[in-house]
Amino acid sequence: MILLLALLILVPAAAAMLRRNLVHSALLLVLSWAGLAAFYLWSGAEFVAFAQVLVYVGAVSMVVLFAVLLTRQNPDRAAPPDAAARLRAGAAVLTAAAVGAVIGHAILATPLPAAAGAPPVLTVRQLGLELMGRHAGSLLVIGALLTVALLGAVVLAAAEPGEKPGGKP
Amino acid sequence: MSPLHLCLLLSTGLFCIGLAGALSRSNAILVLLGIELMLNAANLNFIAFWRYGPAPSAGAGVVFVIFTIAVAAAEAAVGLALVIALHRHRRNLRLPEATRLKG
Amino acid sequence: MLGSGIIKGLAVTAKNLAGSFHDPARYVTQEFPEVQPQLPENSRNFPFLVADDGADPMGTLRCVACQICEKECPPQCIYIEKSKDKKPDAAGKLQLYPAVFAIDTSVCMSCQICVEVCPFDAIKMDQVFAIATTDRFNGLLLNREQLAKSNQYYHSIHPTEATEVDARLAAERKAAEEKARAAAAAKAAAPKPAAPPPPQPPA
Amino acid sequence: MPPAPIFATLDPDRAFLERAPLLVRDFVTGLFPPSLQWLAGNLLAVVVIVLFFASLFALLTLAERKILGRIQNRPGPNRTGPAGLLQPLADAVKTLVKEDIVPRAADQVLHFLAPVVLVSLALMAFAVLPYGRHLVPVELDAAVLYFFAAGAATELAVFMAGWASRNKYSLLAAMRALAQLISYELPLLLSVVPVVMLAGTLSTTGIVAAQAGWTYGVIPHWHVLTPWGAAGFLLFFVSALAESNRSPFDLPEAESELIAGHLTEYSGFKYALFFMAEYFGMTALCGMGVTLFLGGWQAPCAFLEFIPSYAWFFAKLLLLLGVFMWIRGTLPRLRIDQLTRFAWKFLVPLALINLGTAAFWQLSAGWSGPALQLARWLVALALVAGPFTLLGRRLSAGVAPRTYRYAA
Amino acid sequence: MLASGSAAAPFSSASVRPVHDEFHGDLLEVSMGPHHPSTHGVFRMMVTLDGETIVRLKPVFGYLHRNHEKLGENTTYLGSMPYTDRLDYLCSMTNNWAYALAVEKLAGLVPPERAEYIRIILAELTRLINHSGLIGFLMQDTGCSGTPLMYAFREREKVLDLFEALSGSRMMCNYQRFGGCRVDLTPAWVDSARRLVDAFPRFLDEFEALLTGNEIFMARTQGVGRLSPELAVNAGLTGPVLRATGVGHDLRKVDAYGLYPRFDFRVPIGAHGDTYDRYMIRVLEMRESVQILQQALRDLPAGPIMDPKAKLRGLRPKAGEAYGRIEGAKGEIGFFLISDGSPNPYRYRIRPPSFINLTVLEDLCLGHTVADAVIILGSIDIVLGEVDR
Repeated sequence: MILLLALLILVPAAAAMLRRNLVHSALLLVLSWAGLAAFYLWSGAEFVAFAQVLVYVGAVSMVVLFAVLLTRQNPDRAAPPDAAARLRAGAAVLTAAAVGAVIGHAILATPLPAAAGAPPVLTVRQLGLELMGRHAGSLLVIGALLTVALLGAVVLAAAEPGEKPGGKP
Repeated sequence: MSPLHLCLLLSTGLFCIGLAGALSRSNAILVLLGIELMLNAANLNFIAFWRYGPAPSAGAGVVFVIFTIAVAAAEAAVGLALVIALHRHRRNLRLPEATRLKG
Repeated sequence: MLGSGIIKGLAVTAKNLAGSFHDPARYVTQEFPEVQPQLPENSRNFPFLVADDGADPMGTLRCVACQICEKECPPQCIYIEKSKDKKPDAAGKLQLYPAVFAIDTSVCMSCQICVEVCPFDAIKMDQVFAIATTDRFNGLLLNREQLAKSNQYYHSIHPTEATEVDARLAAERKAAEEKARAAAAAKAAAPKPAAPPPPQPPA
Repeated sequence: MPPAPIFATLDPDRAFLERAPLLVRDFVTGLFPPSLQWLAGNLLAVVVIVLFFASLFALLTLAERKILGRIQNRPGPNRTGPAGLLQPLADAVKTLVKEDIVPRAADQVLHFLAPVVLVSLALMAFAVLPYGRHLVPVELDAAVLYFFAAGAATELAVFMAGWASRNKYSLLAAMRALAQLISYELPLLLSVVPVVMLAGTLSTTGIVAAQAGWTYGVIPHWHVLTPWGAAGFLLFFVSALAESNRSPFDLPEAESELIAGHLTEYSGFKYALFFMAEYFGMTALCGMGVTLFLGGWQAPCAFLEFIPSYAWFFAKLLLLLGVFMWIRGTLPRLRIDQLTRFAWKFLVPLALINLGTAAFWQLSAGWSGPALQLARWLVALALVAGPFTLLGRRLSAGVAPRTYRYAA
Repeated sequence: MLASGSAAAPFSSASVRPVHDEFHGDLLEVSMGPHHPSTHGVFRMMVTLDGETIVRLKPVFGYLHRNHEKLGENTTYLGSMPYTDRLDYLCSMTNNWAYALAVEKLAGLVPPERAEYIRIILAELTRLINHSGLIGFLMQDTGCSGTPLMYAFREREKVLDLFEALSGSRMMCNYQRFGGCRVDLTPAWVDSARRLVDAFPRFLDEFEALLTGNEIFMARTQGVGRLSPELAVNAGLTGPVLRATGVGHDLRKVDAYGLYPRFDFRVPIGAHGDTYDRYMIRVLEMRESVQILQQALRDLPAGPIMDPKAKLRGLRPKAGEAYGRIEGAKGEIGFFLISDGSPNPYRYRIRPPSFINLTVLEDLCLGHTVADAVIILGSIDIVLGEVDR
C-alpha cells in the first residue's frame, strides 16, 4: 500500500520538476498533493487529509495556476536551456542526491519501532480541544501570520497607483 | 524494514525532488513549488511519526501538520504575490536575472 | 436597498411562469403541425396563376402572356414564352396564352409586385408556405401546370379580393359584350377587332 | 426545552417506509458471503448514488428547460414522448452518437481528463450527505470538510478544460474560472463556519441532529429560521450559485461573450459529461445547503413526520434547485471585476460579521423571558441587517435608477 | 463601487503596443465573429486584449453585402421598394416610408391625409417592436438567458400579426407606395391595433420591473460605453444613440415630416451617454410612441389613401435629385436619389443609421472588457442587413 502511495506521490512530483510547461507542472503537483492526502487518509489523519486537499488542491494550486496565467509567456519563445543552466541542473541533482543519500543512510541506520497496530483514532473534537488547549498560543501566532501574509500578498500584488492595464507602464 | 522506515524514505525522496527542483529551475514559480514540496515532505514525516510513534493519541503531530499547512499556504500566497510583482517589474520570471532589490 | 430590483425582477418572472399556464395573452405559442395558423386574408406567399375553370386549368388561364410581370419583377424570377397561336379567353376574345410560364420560387421574394401590375388579374398570391423540397433546383422551379390554381381556390384564400375581382371582370365582360353588340349592330364599313380591355389599377 | 408536540405520532424511526431502503440494502447484501458484505454494501451505495443522481440529472435538464420555457412563456421541449418527457433520452442518444472533436492543437491528455475529473469529483461530494434518517452513505467525522475538499477541486478541472483546449475563449474562461473559485470559496466556507460552530461538529448527521425538534410542534428548529442562519443561508446560496457556475455567475461559460467558454472545444459525450458535472455540483451544493440550514431530512412540522425523511430531503432539494432555475431565468450576468468585488467587499465581510452574530446567538442562548428573547432577536437582526445595508450601499454606490429630461 | 469598474478614459489606439512584445508580455488577439453568438449577425470584431481589457478593436463587416445600391440603380423605382424591406429587416415599414418619401419628393407626389396617418401608425408600431426587440437582444448579451427577449418577441408577434393582416407579410411588408399606401386599414384592424396599443404600457411596466431597477443590470451598463455629445455629433450619429448623449435631435421634431407636428409627444434625452442611457432612452421613446399611436388611432381621418396623380407603373420622374429621410427606430434613415428621367434612378444612395452609428464602436469599447464590448455593441442597435447593404 505504502509503495503504491509512494509511486503516486513521487512520480508526479518528479515529473512536475522536469516539465518545461508550467501548467503541466502545476497540475502534476496537484496529483502529487492528492497522493499525499491519500497517504494522510491511510494513516488515519482524516482531518489533515481533507485540509491538505482543501488548501493545496483547492487553494494553492489555484493561486499557482493563476500566477502562471497572469505571467503568461509564450513557450515558443522561451530560451532553450543553455550550458550554464544545464550545469546548474546537474549540480542541483547531485546536491539533492547527496542530501538524499545522507538522510536515507541515517534513516536506515536508525532502529525504529516496528509497525503499530491499527491507525490511531483522533476525532475532530479531540483535535479541536488539542488546538484550543495546549496549542492555543501557536494558533494565535498562526492566525496573525496568516493575516499578515494576506495583507502582504495584497500589497505586493496590487497594481501600483497610476498603472493602467494595457497602457504603457 | 518497518513501515516507518518506508514512510521516512518516501519523505526523503519527496524532499530531494523538491530540493533538486528548487535548485535547478530558474523559473520563480517552479522554485516556489519545489519549496512547497519540501514542506510537504516535512509534513509527511510528522504524520508518519504520529502514526507509528509512541503516543499517537496525543495529537501533537497532527496539530503540527495543520500549522505547517497554514504556513505553507501563507508562503504560497506571499511567494506568488512576489512572483506577480516580479513579473510586473521585469516581465520575466528568470530568477538569475532578478538580482537587484530595487526595480 | 441592494437586492430590491432583483427581487422585483424575480417577481415578474414568477408571474410569467404562473401566467403561462392560464393566461393566453402570455402564452401565445401555437404548436404548428397540430395547430395550423389562421392566416389573415391578406397574407401572401408565392404567386399562382388563376384559371377560371378548375377542370381545365391550362385551357382557362387568365394570363395572356403580356409579360408585364416578367418585366416588373424586381428579382426577375418569372419566365414567360408567348404561344404561337391564340385561344379565346373568358370573354370569348382571341388572346395569346403562355406556352411557358415558370417562377423560380428560390429567387422570388414574395413582393406581390407582379400581382399589382397585372392588368388581367391573372396572377395572385398564394398562401401555401410549406413548400420545402429535397431538390432545390427543379423542386423550387414551378412551371405553368404547378402554378395554375382554380378561381374557387382563389376565392377560398382571398374571398374579399376575389369577389371584387370577379365583379370587375364581369363588368368588363359585360362592357365588352355590349361594345361588341354595339359594334355588330352598327355594322360599320370597316369592322375592327375589339381592343383589349384597358389596364386596370390593381385591387 | 420545546413543549411536547401537539400531534402524537408513531415512532418515525420504526416506520416501514422510513426503513424500506435499509431493508432493501440488507436484502441485497445478504446475498453475498459475510466476508464481502461490507464491500457489497459500499458498492451498492455507490451504484445507487450514481444511478439515482444520473437520473435526477436527466430529470433536471428537462425540468430546467421546461421551467425556463414557462418563465419565457414558451412550452419548452414537448416533441419527444408525452409532454417531452423523453427529451433527456433523446439528448443522451444525440450526445453519444455525436462525433467527438478534439482540436489538433489541444493538449490531448488534459483535454480528455478534464471532464472525467470533473464528474468524478462532483460525484464524490454526494458521499457524505445525509439523505434520510438512516441514509448516510459515508459517516465521516469531518464530513463538511470532506465535502468542500471534494468540491474545491472541480474548478481545477474547469481550468484544465479551458487551458487544454488551446482556444482563446477557453483560456479566458479558464482565467475567469480560477478567479471565481478563489473569490467564492472563502465566503462559501465562511458561511458554513457558524453552523459548524453552533452545532459543535463537522459531521453532517450531527448538524442535522442539531436542527431536530419543533417549537409547539410546528416551528422547526432549522438554522435558517434564526437571524444568523438566514443570513448564512443567503450567503451560502449566493456563493453556491457562484461555485456551481450558475447564472448570474456563469462567467466561465458566458455564452454571449465567450461562445461557450471552457466548453467551446468540447462536443459529444465529453460535453455531456461537463453538463452532468454542472448539475451534480449544483445538486450537491443544494443538498449541503439543505443539510446545513434547512434541517436536512427533518420534517417541517411534527405531524408531518409520517412522510419518510428522505422524501423531505428531496423535496427541499428540488425546491432549492427550482430557485436556481428561477434565478437563471431572471438575472443578467455580472462582469468579472464586479464578481470578485462582490465576493471580497460584500460577501466575505458579511460572512465574517455573521460569524460574530452566530457567536452572540450562542452566548445569549441562556437568556430567558420574553423581554430578553426579544432583545436577543433584535440585536441579532440588527447585526445582520445593519452591515448588509451599509455594505450594500457602498457596493452599489454610483449605481442607481436615473431620471430623464425631455428635449424642449 | 460596481459601476466604477473599468470606466477608464479611452486610450487612443495609436499608443497601443504591438501584440508580440518581448518586454511587456503578450496581448491576446481574439477574432470575435463572424460566428459569435452576440454579434447580431455576421459581424466581426478584431479585438486585442490585455487580460480582458480591450486595447484595440477593429470592426470588420461586409459579410452580408448584396450590392443593394447598384441593384437599386438597375431596377425601376417601384422595384426597389421590396428591396428596402431587406435593409433593416426589423423595420421594413419605416424603410419603405423613407424611400417613398424620397421618390415622392422627386416625382412631386403628395400622399393624402389618411395615408400620412397610416404611415405614422405603422412607423410608431415599428419603433415599438424594434426597441423592445433590441432591449431583448441587449439583455441576451448581458446574459439573461433570453427571458426579456422572449417577452419582447411575444409582443412583437402581436404587432407582426397586424402587419401581416394589413400588408400580407410579417416582416417584408412592401407596403408603402409612391403617393400613399397599398392597402387601406379596415375598422377591425384599427380596433385590434387600438387594443394592442392600450395594452402595451402594461407590458412596458412589466419589462421595466424586470430590468430597469435590477442592480446587476445597472452595474453592468451604467458608466459603460460612455459617449460624449461632441463625438456623437462629429461622427454623425443619430437616433437613440445620439439622444442618449443629451443631444435632442429627432427628425420628427427637426424635419417635421409627415403630419408629426400635429401630434403631442416629447423627445427623451440622456445625460451620460452610456449603455444604460441608451437603454432607458429607448424605453421612454416607446412610451412616447404609445402616446402618438393613441392619438393617431383616435384621429384617423377617412378618405383616399393614394395621391390620384400617382401611377403604379412607368414612373419616370423629371431629372433632378431628392433626399428623403425620416426618424427610423435606429436613427436617421435616408434615401438619396438622382433621376435622369429614365425609369431607373441614376444614383440610389442609402444613409443607413446602423452603419454610421457603428463607426464609434472602437471609441466606446476601448478600456472596457470583452463582456462590456458585447453589450455596447448590443446597445448601439445594428442590423447587419443595413450595415452591409
